[in-house]
Amino acid sequence: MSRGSRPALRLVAATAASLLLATTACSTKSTEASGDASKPATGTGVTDTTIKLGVLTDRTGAFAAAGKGVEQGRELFWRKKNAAGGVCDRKVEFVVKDHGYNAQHAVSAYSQLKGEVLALDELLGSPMIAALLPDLETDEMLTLAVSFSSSLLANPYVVVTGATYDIEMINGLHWLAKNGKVAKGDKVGHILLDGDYGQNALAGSRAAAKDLGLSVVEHKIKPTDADLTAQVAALRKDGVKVVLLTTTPAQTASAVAVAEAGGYDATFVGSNPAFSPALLKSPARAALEKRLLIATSIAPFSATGAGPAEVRASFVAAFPDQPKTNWVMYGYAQGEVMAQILAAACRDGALTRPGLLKAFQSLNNVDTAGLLPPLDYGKPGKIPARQVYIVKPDSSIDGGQRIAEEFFAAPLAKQYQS
Amino acid sequence: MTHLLQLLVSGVSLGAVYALLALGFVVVFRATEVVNFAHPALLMVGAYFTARFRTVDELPFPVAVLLGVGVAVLVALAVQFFLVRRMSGRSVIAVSIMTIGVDVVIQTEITRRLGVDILPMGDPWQDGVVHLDGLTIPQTRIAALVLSVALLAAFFAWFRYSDWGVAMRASAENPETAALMGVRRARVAALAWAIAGALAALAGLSLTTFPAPGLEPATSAVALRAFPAAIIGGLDSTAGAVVGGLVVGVTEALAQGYASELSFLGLGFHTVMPYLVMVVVLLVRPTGLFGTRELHRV
Amino acid sequence: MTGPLASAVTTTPTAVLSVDRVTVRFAGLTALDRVSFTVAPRAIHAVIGPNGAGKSTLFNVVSGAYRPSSGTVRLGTADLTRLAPARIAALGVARTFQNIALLPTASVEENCLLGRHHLTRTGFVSGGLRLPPAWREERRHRARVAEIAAFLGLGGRLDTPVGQLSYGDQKRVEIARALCVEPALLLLDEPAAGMNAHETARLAHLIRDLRDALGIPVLLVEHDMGLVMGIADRVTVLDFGRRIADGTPAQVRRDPEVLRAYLGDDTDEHGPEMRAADIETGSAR
Amino acid sequence: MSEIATVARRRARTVSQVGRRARIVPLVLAVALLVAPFYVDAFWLQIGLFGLAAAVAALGLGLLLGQAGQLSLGHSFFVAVGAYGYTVLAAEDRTIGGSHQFGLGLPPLLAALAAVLLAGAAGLLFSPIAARLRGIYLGIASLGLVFLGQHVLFNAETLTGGFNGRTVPEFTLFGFSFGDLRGEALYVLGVPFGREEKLWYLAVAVTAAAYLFFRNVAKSRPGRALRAVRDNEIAAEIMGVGVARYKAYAFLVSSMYAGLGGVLLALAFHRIVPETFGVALAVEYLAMVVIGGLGSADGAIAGALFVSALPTVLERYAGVLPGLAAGGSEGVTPGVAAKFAYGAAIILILLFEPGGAAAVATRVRTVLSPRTSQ
Repeated sequence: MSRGSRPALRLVAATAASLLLATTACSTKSTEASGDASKPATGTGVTDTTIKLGVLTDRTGAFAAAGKGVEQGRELFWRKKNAAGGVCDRKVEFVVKDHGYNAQHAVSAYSQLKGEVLALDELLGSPMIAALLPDLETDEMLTLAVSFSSSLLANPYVVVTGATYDIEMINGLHWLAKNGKVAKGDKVGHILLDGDYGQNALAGSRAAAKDLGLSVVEHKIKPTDADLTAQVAALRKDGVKVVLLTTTPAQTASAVAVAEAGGYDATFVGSNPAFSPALLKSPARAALEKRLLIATSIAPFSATGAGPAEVRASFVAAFPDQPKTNWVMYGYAQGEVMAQILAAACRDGALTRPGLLKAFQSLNNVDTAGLLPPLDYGKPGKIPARQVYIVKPDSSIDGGQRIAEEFFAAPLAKQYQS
Repeated sequence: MTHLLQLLVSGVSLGAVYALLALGFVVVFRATEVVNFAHPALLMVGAYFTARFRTVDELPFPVAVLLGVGVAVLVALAVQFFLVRRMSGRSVIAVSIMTIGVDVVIQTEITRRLGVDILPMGDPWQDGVVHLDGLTIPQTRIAALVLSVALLAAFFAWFRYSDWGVAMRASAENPETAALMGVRRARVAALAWAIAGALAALAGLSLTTFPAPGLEPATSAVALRAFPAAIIGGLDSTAGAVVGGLVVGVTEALAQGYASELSFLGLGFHTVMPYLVMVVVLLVRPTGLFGTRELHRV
Repeated sequence: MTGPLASAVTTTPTAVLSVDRVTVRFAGLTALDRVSFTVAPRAIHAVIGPNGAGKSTLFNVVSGAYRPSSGTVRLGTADLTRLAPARIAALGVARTFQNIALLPTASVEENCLLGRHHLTRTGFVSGGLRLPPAWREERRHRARVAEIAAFLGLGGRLDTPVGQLSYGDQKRVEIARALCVEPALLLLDEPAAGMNAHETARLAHLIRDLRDALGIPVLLVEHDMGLVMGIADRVTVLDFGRRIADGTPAQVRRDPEVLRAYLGDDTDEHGPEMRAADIETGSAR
Repeated sequence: MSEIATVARRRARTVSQVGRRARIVPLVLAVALLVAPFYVDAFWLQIGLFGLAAAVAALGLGLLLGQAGQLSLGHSFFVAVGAYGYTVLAAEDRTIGGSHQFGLGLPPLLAALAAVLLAGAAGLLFSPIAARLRGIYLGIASLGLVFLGQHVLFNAETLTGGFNGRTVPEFTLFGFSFGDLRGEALYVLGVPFGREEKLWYLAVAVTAAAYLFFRNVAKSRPGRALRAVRDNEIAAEIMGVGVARYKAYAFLVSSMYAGLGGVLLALAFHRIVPETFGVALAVEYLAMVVIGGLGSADGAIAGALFVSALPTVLERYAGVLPGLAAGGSEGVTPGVAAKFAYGAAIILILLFEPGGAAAVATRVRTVLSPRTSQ
């Protein structure tokens, strides 16, 4: 047996080598590489008539709800924009991939996208974003991340559209202080999910607590924790009056409802992903309406103002039966941001990846007509928006969120990490 | 002190639900020697159909529950009849791995049907609570506890005294003799799966009512805790399942409630606690607290 | 000593098995009660007794599967009592199993090579990398396996999966595997079970040939009285875990206690000799 | 006499036919694997990298479950030890944005080897527990490892980077980098060689070595001992196999395979996050070896490629495949279809072909060449 295998090996090696030489002469991949240096100022995914953008979203996994709203918002924006002639005389098209909230699938899909698209119009899911961070930088791939973590800002190619989680918490706590819900010396609770989402919000609550003379009691939980009775009981024991929630919507409902049921008179402030209008159909509705506030830079579905009103009208016309969430507003706003970046790059005459980055960093006041606060991308690595809404759950209106306070930024929020 | 009591109450009521789940595992294991990894799927099926019948078809709650349990039982029976039964004589591990496939398929379908929403259960208790000596206990938890205790009592009474129960015990203890005595193993196995389906559905109901907002895909992750519960008690001990469930429920609640005191172990340690307890128990008793030790013959 | 297997016999001194007051208890039940006997060099030594007499327990004690509550088992001068079964095998105690314990999907050759585990050294690294010592060792031992298999008439079946063999052939593979251990003592656990008269007769020859070729003692548990009385040099009789007789077949055959154990207490018109005939034909089974 | 000779001759002929086929198949395969980077784009290479990384780890589980019969639901834990081990050992010690990330800065080759040993040590540490438990109890105890492991990965931020994970240092071999260097491009025969192309060859080489090692072990003394332990522990012990020791060996070697797979996985990812190494991954490895066929090396690799690549491939061809709904709608999306296929494959294989894909392949081969059948 061993005698037979050696000539075989030699045969394999010889044939392989000769085939290698013979076949690579006509390799399908080699042709592209030749004229790389003298390419005109259009990059991957750009032709004379179209610009291709990539979307890496979650349609089947844990964040499918958010993913769907964002997709609908994007579709509304680009349908209109493309009908009006597109950007830079080109129509914008999308290559959409579903990673199902699995980092491996995201990396695989990305390796396809990177050869086909100019930039990523959407990348959803913290673990997937984290997994792709180094590749985005190597590939110079400008990416609109559906995440509000300020840690992402370290990567120049990641575009955060809105106020970050830490800013949300800073503004939230300051708003409570202004309205007499907390005072110097108080303890505030913070129930947070593991990871970027929770950590970034915690950085904000810690900074605000320091500023306001408060102390923070932390409870870290996992996405699979369904019942927060024990955490709420522990916070109550500690005499906490205000609880910050950087959680999933179901966990928010659990925490608030448990407190209400136990007669625990606390106020809850949620990060923006901590709430979903679907909660208002659950038994927790009354408790949420009574005790929860959300600090968010995304306009609620029913926000007044020109931008939201227009999106609302076109959404109801296009998707009459679909859930009305502020993710639609967000998706639409992302479209606006991407359109402005592309337009700026077009003006500079460089529809390439480096051109896009340069254009992006030149935008210091992106206005989305009230969908998001004004965005300043002129200072790389810095937080782009510092204003938030304070909204209250309200089952009587579309989208389930009523504005309690229009865009504002607390003094600390304005100078935090600036 | 109130804090501790509150945690214990919360832990026991959660533990009772785990006990229902663990009992389902154990019953199936005793009857068919299969570790049913599709148990979380049965839970999802039961809870999903209960919620659907209640909130979409607007049936009265008890009817919706009965129908939901019925669907879970049917699914369990289908798994036993079309899949597990056909694999009789194969290694326990092979059949158990097969149920992983069943779990994947069923859960994918339920998650797909659930879509993006949280499906409320529409139960009559809603967010009602009972105040008791400084403790606050949600009505749903009391209902879950009463339901669990009633089901467990009924099960054990039936298991001990009814002909079927005797048949099941005989079949588990000595299959050959039981067969000679005329116990039809296939029927006993079917019965065990039906019981497991019903228990899982009712546990699912308990896990999705207040303070949980309703059924969501993540609900099934809770069912995984029944694994350590069943193992701690011993996979072939029905009483062990109850003890294991309570141990896991109370451990988890305590680890959560005293999270700040346990922070040196890393935040979120409560999710690891049940498994840690399980490994310790297994090191002392390799077949769980009440499990029978295997005898080896050459 | 001139048989086909003679080349295998190394110069080790012939071992003698001595079982000394061995007691085994399971949860209150005494399976063996102070059982003693010795196996002489080159002896074919049978252990007989009714069902539940403790024969299999005795085998399990000797091969190390059970640890006795008290008493000792010695192979030559080595104390086997506290040794792990694998160590006992390494000392040259090989056995067959009553319910065939072969790897059904593996070939005859593979099954036999398992018997040579303690005689070979190849580990994960040298085996995984096919280092020269590994394949040299493999080749050498495969050759020896082929010899042993040929001796047992399995020469043409080396590559056949054991599961496809007839019951009788599987029994012979069991013996071949035990021989591959190069045993100093061979234990056969009911080798004739399930065989017809013709096969049993062939087996009797085989066992005698083995003893002659290898020069080792054979300890066998057997129900088939014909076989036992025909080939055994010495017989130990167990009943309810106690040794009730020990001696040559002729002595045992006439032992009143043995007769009582096999036929019950009632005396009838048959004389002792008649009962012995019953024993001989195996009707006591 | 002449009859025996005829039989012998016929036997010789069939052996040589089998031998020829056995030579042609790997030859074609080897050529295909070697020229792939010249034809196939980065997407397929990336899928291939994940598939090969999974294959190496699956070989380890195949050894543990298929050869030694020990059930493990904790394989992803050992994969994580390899992946994070390599990352920590090869990365430079540094502080990013206020958080300290520990690193030893070892040469990547050394770090990879050390990571494999580390995973092996983890397996050895677990083996005393494994020795006490059997069957399903062992499986669920090992499931505990996954939860414990993820807890550590999330919390030991200096080592693991916590939730956000760590960037994996590029592999280098004698000064040759397997990573992408910005601004510099390597051209081989006119084809640009980036990260995926270079890593592809590394992964193919490692997988081939892991595969051959597995087959050799299975064919030699330790393999026989493991199978003896699997089929009948007591009989194995009585035939001279130290059962406890071989179980420990099985865990050692299997977790080293997992560690090696983990190193490849880390390189394929470029950045690793704890989320990846959960129960779902452990179950995927189990599915790989079951679908491929327990104990078969070819099967483990085939199963790994199937399970690992299926979702992404279905997603890619969602537009062309009939019956799949577009994403975002309520129908069966590619992601859902992939999960159905994955679950159904486990059920069907176990129900109808316990030998897995390997057994199916054997049967096909037998049908195609009736003369080699008996």
